[in-house]
Amino acid sequence: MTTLEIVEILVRIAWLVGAVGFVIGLSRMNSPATARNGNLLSAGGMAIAIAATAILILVRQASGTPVAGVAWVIIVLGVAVGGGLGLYTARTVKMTAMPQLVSLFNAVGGGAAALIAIDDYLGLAAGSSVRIDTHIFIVLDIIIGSITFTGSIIASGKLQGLIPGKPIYVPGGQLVTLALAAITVIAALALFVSGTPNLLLMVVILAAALTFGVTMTLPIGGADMPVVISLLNSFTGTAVAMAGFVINNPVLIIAGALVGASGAILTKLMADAMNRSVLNIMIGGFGGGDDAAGAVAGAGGSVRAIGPDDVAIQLAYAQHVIVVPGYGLAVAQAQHAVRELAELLEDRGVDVKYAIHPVAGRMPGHMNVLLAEANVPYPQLMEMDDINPEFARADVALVIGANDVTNPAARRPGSPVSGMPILDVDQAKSIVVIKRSMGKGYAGIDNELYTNEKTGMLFADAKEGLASLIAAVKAV
Amino acid sequence: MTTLEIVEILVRIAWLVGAVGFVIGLSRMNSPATARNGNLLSAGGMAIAIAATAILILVRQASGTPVAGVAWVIIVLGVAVGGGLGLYTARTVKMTAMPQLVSLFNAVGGGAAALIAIDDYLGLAAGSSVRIDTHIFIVLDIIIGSITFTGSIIASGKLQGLIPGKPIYVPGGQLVTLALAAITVIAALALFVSGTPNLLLMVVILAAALTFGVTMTLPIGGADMPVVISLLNSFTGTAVAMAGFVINNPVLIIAGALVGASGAILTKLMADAMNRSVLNIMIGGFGGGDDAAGAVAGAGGSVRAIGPDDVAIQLAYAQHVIVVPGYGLAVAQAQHAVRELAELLEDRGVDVKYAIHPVAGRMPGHMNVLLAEANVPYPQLMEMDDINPEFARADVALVIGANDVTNPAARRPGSPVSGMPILDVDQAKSIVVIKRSMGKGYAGIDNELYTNEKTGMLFADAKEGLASLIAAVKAV
Amino acid sequence: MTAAQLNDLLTALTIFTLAILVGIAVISKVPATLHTPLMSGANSIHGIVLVGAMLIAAEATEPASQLLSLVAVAFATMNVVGGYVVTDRMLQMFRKKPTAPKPATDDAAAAS
Amino acid sequence: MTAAQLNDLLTALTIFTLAILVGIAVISKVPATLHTPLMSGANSIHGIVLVGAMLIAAEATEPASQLLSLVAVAFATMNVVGGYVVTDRMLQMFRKKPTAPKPATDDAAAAS
Ligand SMILES: NC(=O)c1ccc[n+]([C@@H]2O[C@H](COP(=O)([O-])OP(=O)(O)OC[C@H]3O[C@@H](n4cnc5c(N)ncnc54)[C@H](OP(=O)(O)O)[C@@H]3O)[C@@H](O)[C@H]2O)c1
Ligand SMILES: NC(=O)c1ccc[n+]([C@@H]2O[C@H](COP(=O)([O-])OP(=O)(O)OC[C@H]3O[C@@H](n4cnc5c(N)ncnc54)[C@H](OP(=O)(O)O)[C@@H]3O)[C@@H](O)[C@H]2O)c1
Repeated sequence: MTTLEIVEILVRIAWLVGAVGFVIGLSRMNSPATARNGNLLSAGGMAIAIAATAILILVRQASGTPVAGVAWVIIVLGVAVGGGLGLYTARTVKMTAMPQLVSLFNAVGGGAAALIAIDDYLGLAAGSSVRIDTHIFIVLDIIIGSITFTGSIIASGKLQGLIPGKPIYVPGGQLVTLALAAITVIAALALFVSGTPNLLLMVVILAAALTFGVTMTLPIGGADMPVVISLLNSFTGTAVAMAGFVINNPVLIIAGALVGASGAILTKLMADAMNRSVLNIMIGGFGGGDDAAGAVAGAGGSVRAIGPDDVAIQLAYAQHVIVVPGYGLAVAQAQHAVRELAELLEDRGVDVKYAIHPVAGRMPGHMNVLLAEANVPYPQLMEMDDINPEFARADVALVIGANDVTNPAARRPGSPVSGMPILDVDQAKSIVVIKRSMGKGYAGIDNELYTNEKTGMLFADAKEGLASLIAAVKAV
Repeated sequence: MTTLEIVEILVRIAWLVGAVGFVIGLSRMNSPATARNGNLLSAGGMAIAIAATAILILVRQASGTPVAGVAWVIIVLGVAVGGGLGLYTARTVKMTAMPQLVSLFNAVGGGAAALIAIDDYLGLAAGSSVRIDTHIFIVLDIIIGSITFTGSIIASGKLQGLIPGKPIYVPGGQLVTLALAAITVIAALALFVSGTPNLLLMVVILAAALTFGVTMTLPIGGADMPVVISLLNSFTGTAVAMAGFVINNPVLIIAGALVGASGAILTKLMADAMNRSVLNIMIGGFGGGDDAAGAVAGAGGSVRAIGPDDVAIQLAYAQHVIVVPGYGLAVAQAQHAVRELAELLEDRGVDVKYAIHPVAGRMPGHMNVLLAEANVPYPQLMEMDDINPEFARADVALVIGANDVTNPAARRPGSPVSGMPILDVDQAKSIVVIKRSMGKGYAGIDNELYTNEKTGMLFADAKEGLASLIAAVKAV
Repeated sequence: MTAAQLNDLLTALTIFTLAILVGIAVISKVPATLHTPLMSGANSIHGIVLVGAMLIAAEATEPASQLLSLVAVAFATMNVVGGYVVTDRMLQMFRKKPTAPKPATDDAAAAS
Repeated sequence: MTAAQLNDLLTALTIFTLAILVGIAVISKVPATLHTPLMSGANSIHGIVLVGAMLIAAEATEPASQLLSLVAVAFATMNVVGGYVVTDRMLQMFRKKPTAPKPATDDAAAAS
């Protein structure tokens, strides 16, 4: 065997090793304890795969396989620019802006996959006959890649606020979207049938797909964007796999399929967590106006229901937790349960405090009395004015059966609670509310805190909810 | 393309479909709700794969590829005999004997894998040169397959009681085992180096591997057999994958690797459940002679026999009763009787729970299966970790045909059960044990629980003992 | 060993590796109650070796390999049929229990 | 399309299928808190497209495809580098907290 042949083999092995790294890394990202290490593992696999590719190209040059002289210029330049941009943005972005950045990275990934197919297609001699499967893979790669490219950019823009988050309806947008889909499919079929390269048709497909990505994403409300991004992420994986088929490269196929599948599963999990269905969200995207309407209602944004296990994880890995007890805690007689939970968390090194609003409950000092009865250590009970500055530092604010005393509407005139000093719960990094329903409080008004995107609603009776939390935290 | 070529393609697709069926089926077997359906799914995949193979052979014959005339006789005869045996034994085996039957099926599976490699090896023209990788796969297939074959038979025999369950030590057995391993390796290396077929060396390898399977398994205590069987099951998977490499068949490679890997994981889970380490078990197999020693510990002390009426009084006026079922309950088929007694007591306001030890009985989940069969309400079945704290509050612990899983000796080192987590029966205020005699349990050691002064022994067959108890309780 | 052969081998090894990853990932934390059925289920799957046995039987011309393949087919079939049947029997026990004990359950249990 | 070509295609599809199965099996029930990091992690993985981009760049002779491959390489690298870095930043949040909140932790949090 020639050196080149040997190297080709070794490189394939290195690619396989990289792929295994991706799988193990991804599986370790399922639980908080191992997640970070998993990401590093996956990065290691990536490094191996890329290094091996560079070596492969070098050896090919050495063994005289014609390699364009500018190749290295292109690669080095591209890596420098792309890497620089990626590193800078990733380093400097604000925590709250990370999702839209991920969406951008996803866009360029999809774009790259599409470009590979385009380049390959340009390489086909005009008039030559193209194998049907080659044609299919190229077209799929271009379509999916393009949709992801524009779709992800729109999604990112919506989250960033550059594009209004609320659903945008182009007049007859729904028809446009469907028309585009039709065009794409027809053009694709025409290509397959002809069986020869046809630039014009390909341009049509490209243009249609790019536009489709826009019209598909625009009408979807900002609250649903995380799910959309996850879906597009899964798309990119598929596009990359297609690119793997096009240039017949196993590692692209494996890694692409891996992301395509796991991304799809993840998308479903996300949608479930927001108790929405993926189809629902996308169909909504195709003009289900009522859906979007609902999202806007209740002072914008939809309510996110959350399960005990998720809350348990948040609490267990938090540094500062502030418990906000309200009337609901009293009715449910959950004061002992809440103390038990707090002790559990403290054993894990979490710092727990109670925010006591003067008029929480139904009588002055209701909460102090209640919690004292449950032997909550006094130093942990903080009066409103003392605790309010601390919410900004709190990882989780756990609101239990409190409503009016947390209602930001009080800061604005014109509401029944206006002017009432409130606990600045909405300052916390993350908010969890335990109550039985969206039922109103004493003042009988909606509470926009519950529709804050930082808020997760754990719908349960205070006592039962806390019981499940205690169990879940023990299980963490 | 010729018909044959097309069919070959279609068959490969069918095989892939079958493999997917295995994966989905296996994943559905992770939870009780979907398990049965998962098994059927997997069986469906198997049916598809086999049917496709039959068709392939037919078409090959049709298109004149030389196929031995007797081929179909062999296949039909083999399927008839093997299928008949499998169906009959699987249908008629007693539930408690299932593990050893599974072990038998595993043995023949491994045997078949080895036979494929042997047949292939016989096919190699003498003096011809054999590619190193071919040689490696053939040898690995033969070695692993043979070890599984004999090893599984021994394991089955031990569980069936045909071979004494307790560790058997051949004089210098450890040395023999190591010698065999050495021989196998050396012979294998010799083969690889020579690079030509060598029947003699292959026979040596075969014989050594077969014997190794025996000497490896004999010294392992019967209590560890489920783990050993699971390990050998994973071996068979690997052997089948090797066979796939030998005859270059993808579905064998995929399914084999699938079982090899999942089997390994499962083995670890099982060992954890009996808190043993797999290595520990196998090394123990390599001459952990001290095992039997600690058995004597804690013997002696006087035994207090007790009559049904006294027990009935205790139970009838108790507040909390914990029933501890064991292997004896299973042999006596007393599950219905125990439920009847429990219901009787509950009518009298006694709170009855069942303490389920993960390895009580002779197969994991044995007790759950048994009591579920008797329709004991699920909520009353408590896993070991949940119930252990409650023994201290129990007025009476009623031990029925359980021994090792209650043996306090497990808390001390130096006994065969050392380190096995046990039910803290000795914490109960009063203890009643129903068993026929002072006979030993699986681990073959005395149980100091029986000589505890809190303990009363009701010597009877589990079923009869319970019957008399029921009568007595009614009479109270 | 030519580069082409090596490449084919590598492809086979890739498939092997991926199948192993599937096998690892597919077993999540199973309740101890399901260990035996799961083991038995996996055990039936490697009965796929029957496919191999059939294929060598189809090629068997020598009496020797005819005998070998006969045994192989019989063994493999026993693995397949017995394996699936016994697994199914085990799993019957896990049927969701009706809140009120249905006689059906008892019958099934007795039958098994 | 010859049988040989079809066989190669089928092999590729087999690998594709197995990889999909791995992808499905590898995601167990993840706590919602990890959804975003996990998405971001998967997002970095498809940056593997960089390998493809490099390979076409190495073949690029036409100005057109030189331009295309330059953009492709830049895009892919951005996906890889940015993806892993941002994911790591997200995951710093999940570092097991010291029993006594160390200022170090706060700094890290602040820094990120
Ligand atoms: N402290 C005083 O001296 C005093 C006296 C009179 C009036 N007030 C007024 O009372 C209010 C006190 O504010 P607050 O936030 O403490 O209470 P709140 O605003 O009255 O809201 C209590 C919330 O708890 C939930 N809840 C009720 N039962 C529950 C249960 N068993 N488990 C879980 N959640 C339950 C209810 O929502 P769901 O139905 O959805 O569960 C309700 O929205 C203020 O408006 C204050 O002006 C106070
Ligand atoms: N679950 C698994 O996966 C598994 C698998 C293999 C081995 N094992 C091992 O099996 C053991 C299980 O412990 P165990 O306590 O359940 O059972 P055990 O330790 O084997 O003890 C069973 C006891 O039941 C009594 N017995 C037998 N027939 C009886 C009858 N008809 N009526 C009443 N009593 C009868 C016997 O004493 P008499 O003869 O005096 O009546 C014997 O001492 C453990 O050592 C475990 O490691 C478990």
